[in-house]
Amino acid sequence: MNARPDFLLTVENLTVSFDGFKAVNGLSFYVEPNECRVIIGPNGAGKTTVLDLICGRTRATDGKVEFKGQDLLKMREDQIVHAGVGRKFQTPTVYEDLTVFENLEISYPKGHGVFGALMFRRDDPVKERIHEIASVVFLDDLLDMKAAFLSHGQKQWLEIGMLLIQDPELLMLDEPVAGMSVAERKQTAELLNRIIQDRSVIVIEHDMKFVEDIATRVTVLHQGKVLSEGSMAHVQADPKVIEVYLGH
Amino acid sequence: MFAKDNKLFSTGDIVGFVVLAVLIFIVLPAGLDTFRLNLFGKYLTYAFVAIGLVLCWGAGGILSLGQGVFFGLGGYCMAMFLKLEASTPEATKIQSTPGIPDFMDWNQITALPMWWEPFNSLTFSLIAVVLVPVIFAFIIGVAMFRRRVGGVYFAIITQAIAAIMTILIIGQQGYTGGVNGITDLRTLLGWDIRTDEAKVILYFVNAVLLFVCLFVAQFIRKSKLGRILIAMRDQEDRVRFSGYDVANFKIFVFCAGAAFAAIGGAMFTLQVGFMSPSFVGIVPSIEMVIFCAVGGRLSILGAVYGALLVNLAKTTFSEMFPELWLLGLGALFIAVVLAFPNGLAGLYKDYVEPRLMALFKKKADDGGGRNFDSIKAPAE
Amino acid sequence: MSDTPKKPSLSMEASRRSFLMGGTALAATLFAPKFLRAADYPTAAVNTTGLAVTDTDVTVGILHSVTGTMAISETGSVQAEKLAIEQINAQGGVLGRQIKFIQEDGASDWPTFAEKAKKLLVNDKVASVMGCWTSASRKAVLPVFEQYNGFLYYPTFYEGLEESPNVIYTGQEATQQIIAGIDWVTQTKGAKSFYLLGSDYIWPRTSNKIARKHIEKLGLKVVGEEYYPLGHTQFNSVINKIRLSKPDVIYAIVVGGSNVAFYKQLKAAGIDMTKEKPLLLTISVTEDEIRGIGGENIVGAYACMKYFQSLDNPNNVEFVKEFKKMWGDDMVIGDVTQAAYLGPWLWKAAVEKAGSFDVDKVREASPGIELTTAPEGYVKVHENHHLWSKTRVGHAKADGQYEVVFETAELVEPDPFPEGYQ
Amino acid sequence: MFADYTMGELGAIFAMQGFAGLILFSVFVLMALGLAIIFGQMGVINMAHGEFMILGAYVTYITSNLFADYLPSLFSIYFFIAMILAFFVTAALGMLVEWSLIRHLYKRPLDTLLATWGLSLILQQIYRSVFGAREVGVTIPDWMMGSLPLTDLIEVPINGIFVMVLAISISVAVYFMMYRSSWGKQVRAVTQNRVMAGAVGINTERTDRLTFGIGCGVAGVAGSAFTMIGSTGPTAGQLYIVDTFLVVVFGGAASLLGTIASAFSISQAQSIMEFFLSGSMAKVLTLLTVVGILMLRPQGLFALKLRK
Repeated sequence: MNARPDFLLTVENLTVSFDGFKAVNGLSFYVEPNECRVIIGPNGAGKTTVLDLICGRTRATDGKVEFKGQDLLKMREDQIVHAGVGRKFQTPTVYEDLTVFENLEISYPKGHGVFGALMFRRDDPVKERIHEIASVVFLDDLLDMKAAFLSHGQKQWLEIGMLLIQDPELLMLDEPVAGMSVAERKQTAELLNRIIQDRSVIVIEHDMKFVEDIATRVTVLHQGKVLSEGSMAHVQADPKVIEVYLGH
Repeated sequence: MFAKDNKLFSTGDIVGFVVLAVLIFIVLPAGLDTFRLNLFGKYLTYAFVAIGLVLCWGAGGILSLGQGVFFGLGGYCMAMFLKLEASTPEATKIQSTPGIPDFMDWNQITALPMWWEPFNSLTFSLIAVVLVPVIFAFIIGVAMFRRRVGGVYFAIITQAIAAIMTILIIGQQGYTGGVNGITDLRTLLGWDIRTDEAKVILYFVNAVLLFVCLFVAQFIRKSKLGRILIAMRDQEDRVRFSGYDVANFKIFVFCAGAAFAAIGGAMFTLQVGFMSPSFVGIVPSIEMVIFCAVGGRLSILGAVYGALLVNLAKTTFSEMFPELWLLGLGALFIAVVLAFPNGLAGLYKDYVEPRLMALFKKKADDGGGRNFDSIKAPAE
Repeated sequence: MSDTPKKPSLSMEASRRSFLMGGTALAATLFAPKFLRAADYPTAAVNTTGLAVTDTDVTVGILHSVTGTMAISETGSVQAEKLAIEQINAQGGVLGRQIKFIQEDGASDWPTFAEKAKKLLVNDKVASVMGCWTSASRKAVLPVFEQYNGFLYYPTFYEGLEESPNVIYTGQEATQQIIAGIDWVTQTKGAKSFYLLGSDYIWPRTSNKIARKHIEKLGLKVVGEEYYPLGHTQFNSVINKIRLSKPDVIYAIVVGGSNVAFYKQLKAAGIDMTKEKPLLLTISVTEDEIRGIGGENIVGAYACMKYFQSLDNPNNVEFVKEFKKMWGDDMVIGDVTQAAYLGPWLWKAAVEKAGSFDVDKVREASPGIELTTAPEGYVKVHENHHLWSKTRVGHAKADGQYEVVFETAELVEPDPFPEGYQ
Repeated sequence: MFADYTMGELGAIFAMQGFAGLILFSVFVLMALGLAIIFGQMGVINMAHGEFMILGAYVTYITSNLFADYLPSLFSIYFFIAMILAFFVTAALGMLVEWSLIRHLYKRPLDTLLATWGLSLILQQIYRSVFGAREVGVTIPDWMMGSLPLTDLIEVPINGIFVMVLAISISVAVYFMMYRSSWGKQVRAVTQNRVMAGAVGINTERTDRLTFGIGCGVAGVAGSAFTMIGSTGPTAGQLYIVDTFLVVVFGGAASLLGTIASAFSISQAQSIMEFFLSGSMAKVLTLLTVVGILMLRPQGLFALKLRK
């Protein structure tokens, strides 16, 4: 298979081994523009590792990851971010010592060099943009609060906001609704539905209801390999999937 | 309220800077004789290092146990210039090769080494004071931070570098003065730096430079870069995935710390009159970390007080109770780490400032509504 | 303290020989102590520069490391200086004034030495200072002494290359300690090849340089020269190199903790120094150091010093007795300790010769000052502020003492800037 | 350099030099084992490691004096008793330190560095007050200070053999404790996940205290052994600290095998360079090489690649 130029993201034959253990083994999949891809799979299937490999957090042993024609495997994390890939971690990862405003400000896509950061001015466009994003992620009233004092769900939102402010073309979300209350979950689903417009998204999620709501296509991973791929209905009907995953 | 501009100085900062300025520029010079003032001048040179450590360690989470190397490099660059000036052919006519520093002559070196030549120029030397340590820090920083060496490993490697540096300086005594260091420095462009008058002037030069460094440090801390440092310390990965090249920021702040330390070293040489490898090694480097820890690793003003207080205590108590002094110093380390991780600045913030604020607030309310920044909770 | 107080004489050129030869009579009994009365020397006259001198007493400084790594070495010097001061006071003091001392701790830190030196001179106005041990500390205080015109008595044998008007060097400069020793080992032991070894800093390097020049002048061979960082504790490699180059003499100037490691490993490697193949000659191990090394580990080595505790003369017998009485029976006295003991006595002699505490006058009076009561025997201050002393070779015994096997017939002239050795 | 020697002599010298390298290796292993447990397993940066070693040396000194005074007939074997005492005394102090100091700092590894540095100053001053500022001479039984002539030319120092045997036996003991005993499993469980280990019923406090104590105890035995080859003074411990940390870090902090491999490579490098270069330069080059390699391979020689 060759990379077709109209794919946003091409992953081919991706492999990583940790001291001989192949967490991801010869994995290939393709993401189209404006697609919402959901990755599911049992624990230890290598879901998070795949995201780590794409965003450069883990170095691949072998294979190819191309984003808009750029070879992501040769790029540093920050270069990958600048290329347009955003990543949210499984546990909410925000700067607890800083305020919500400052958290968003750090993610604002300007002044990312050392001297740029030194000379960065908090001018009106910056403030406006931060307000805008803050209201999208329901934190408009909490801008001056230290992130440490936010609830778990609010931290998740803040992290999503930090990604949105960068306006990435590909957004990768690792279990965005995990650990949320029912009300928060509902709000988050709305939020996600809104933000997955106009961009490609890769989501790792366990909540099947949620998956059904948002997925364009679903990829099922098992032991570091693609077990099945297609629409939700397709994978749900796949006997292999039923055996290893849904059947449990 | 959230739209407030990120001011360089909050009200509390202004109060702190003014109090320190009054102390350093007015109270100390007025209250001390030249001898004691010179001592305080020496203590303040350590404050430069401590300020750098606040940026590197307190804000950036990079603990360097090799700041003595930069302090020393800065000091040696200054000392080399002064030594060349002191080694005129007339002053050194009893040597087999007049006109070169005495320690070279003792080591059968018959001509000034090439790399000493540029230190005949004050301009070059002053640039070298800052640039040599910064380049050295840059090389270490690139090598380490690009490879993502951090935390404990960085601390131990910098410590090894301090050890290597000391052995090298001591071993290459023909070029460095060896274990004695570069001594007997007399004049700066013909101006005798040993007189009382010179000591007072140097004290003020030192104080001004200290405030310049404090302002630069404050600017860095209050810039977005300062917040990125804190973000990096707590969630390095997140910063990376916000699109920052973390290594560059670490290299920058490490170089800045090195530059501060180097300026301190140069001022040390000028005020004390010599430079020796005993300020480069492991022990002084760790002591410098202690100044910073006692003052409060998050506060640049605290760092200055920390350097002053620990050194003052060292001089006073080691005079009175030489036996107890080390016990006291050891206990101080432990107490600071266990009980007051934010040092003096933390104590101030937790106990003194709230009371002051309450006092001010009362007055302000009476006078009609001036507002102060809310008090920040301690970091740990 | 001492009921038979010793006293330096101002002119005893003639009696010196008989005294040294005679040997049996106690020095102090030869000369009745001459008490000077303060009233004869009005304070205003003897102190024109505002030093800490009153009608009844005079203040001096003691400046050594009591804490830090150098405390090990400097303790003996402090003890000797205090003993000397107490003895001088017991026999009437200096110009009828009791000596008080202010002790400061250099804390093994050179700027602290400079700082404390300045405090002693500027704040305390001491009339003189006994102090420093390492060259680095002396280099650090030197500008202070020159700037404020203080007067320092420096006790350690050292590399030379210095001659300050504000310092009296009571230890040997390098040539005094080295040349006679090498001559002795070549003449009496027939040594032809030398292996030079030292800790890596200025004194061993300079000393070995002088040793090498002298060895080469004698037409003999240096087969190796090697330096290890201060504090180094692994010497097996150099011991193998020594075996490989088979020198007649290992010339060792190792100091501090390294010393202990070196001799223990040398012994363990089967190099038995009592067989003198190779012979070991050192200038850095005094009786003080042997306590850490252990006498059994260094037995058979030779040391070249100007003083050994075992020196058999009445002055020394008395000195050792008094020292132990004051500081304890388990004390040992090394070369530097004795040199430190000379400091207060030399100063007293110079002050009384000058009839004044003024530093300029004391300096002027100092050259030519003689001390017949020195434990090492007779010494005399040279124009260059160093001492004329004899050089002696000691043979280490298992009990940690040296047996003196050689001493130069004449006093050796100090030569801090030796022509032809630089 | 070698022109004037017969092959036999050269062979002998190289054999002895190889042996010198092995002794240095053993010294490094002894220095580093205790720290490998404390730093490698527990993550505590114990800057007072050298002072614990010196405590072992002082215990040996006291024991030797006691035997000389009260049991002169058994003097020739006092050393073994001294080493056992050294282990228990330093382990006891270690446990006391863990209880009073270290256990509050497990979440702040860099702060353990400062606190233990303070501890090292306190210990130094206590040694100075109790034993005096001077070095003390520890009398070693005669049979341990000689050398063993293997051939006419090759002589092997007995204390060197002793140190080697000790290094091997302690390594083996530590290996069995850490990797073959249930206690070792507990230690590793605690270091990997403190909360979880506590949850499955491991007494984490006791495990921590014991681990720290044993690490210190091993340091004490090392210090006791080093009285044969080095000096015993209040500040002698500081001489060891840089080397020790480099050995542990270079090996890959969490790996015992790594510590031994790194002790081996550093000691061989240093011993070979010392033979061909001057001592100071050999030291500088060795340190530089180690630092250089650590920059290229920060995780050390033997480190597991982990899935984050």
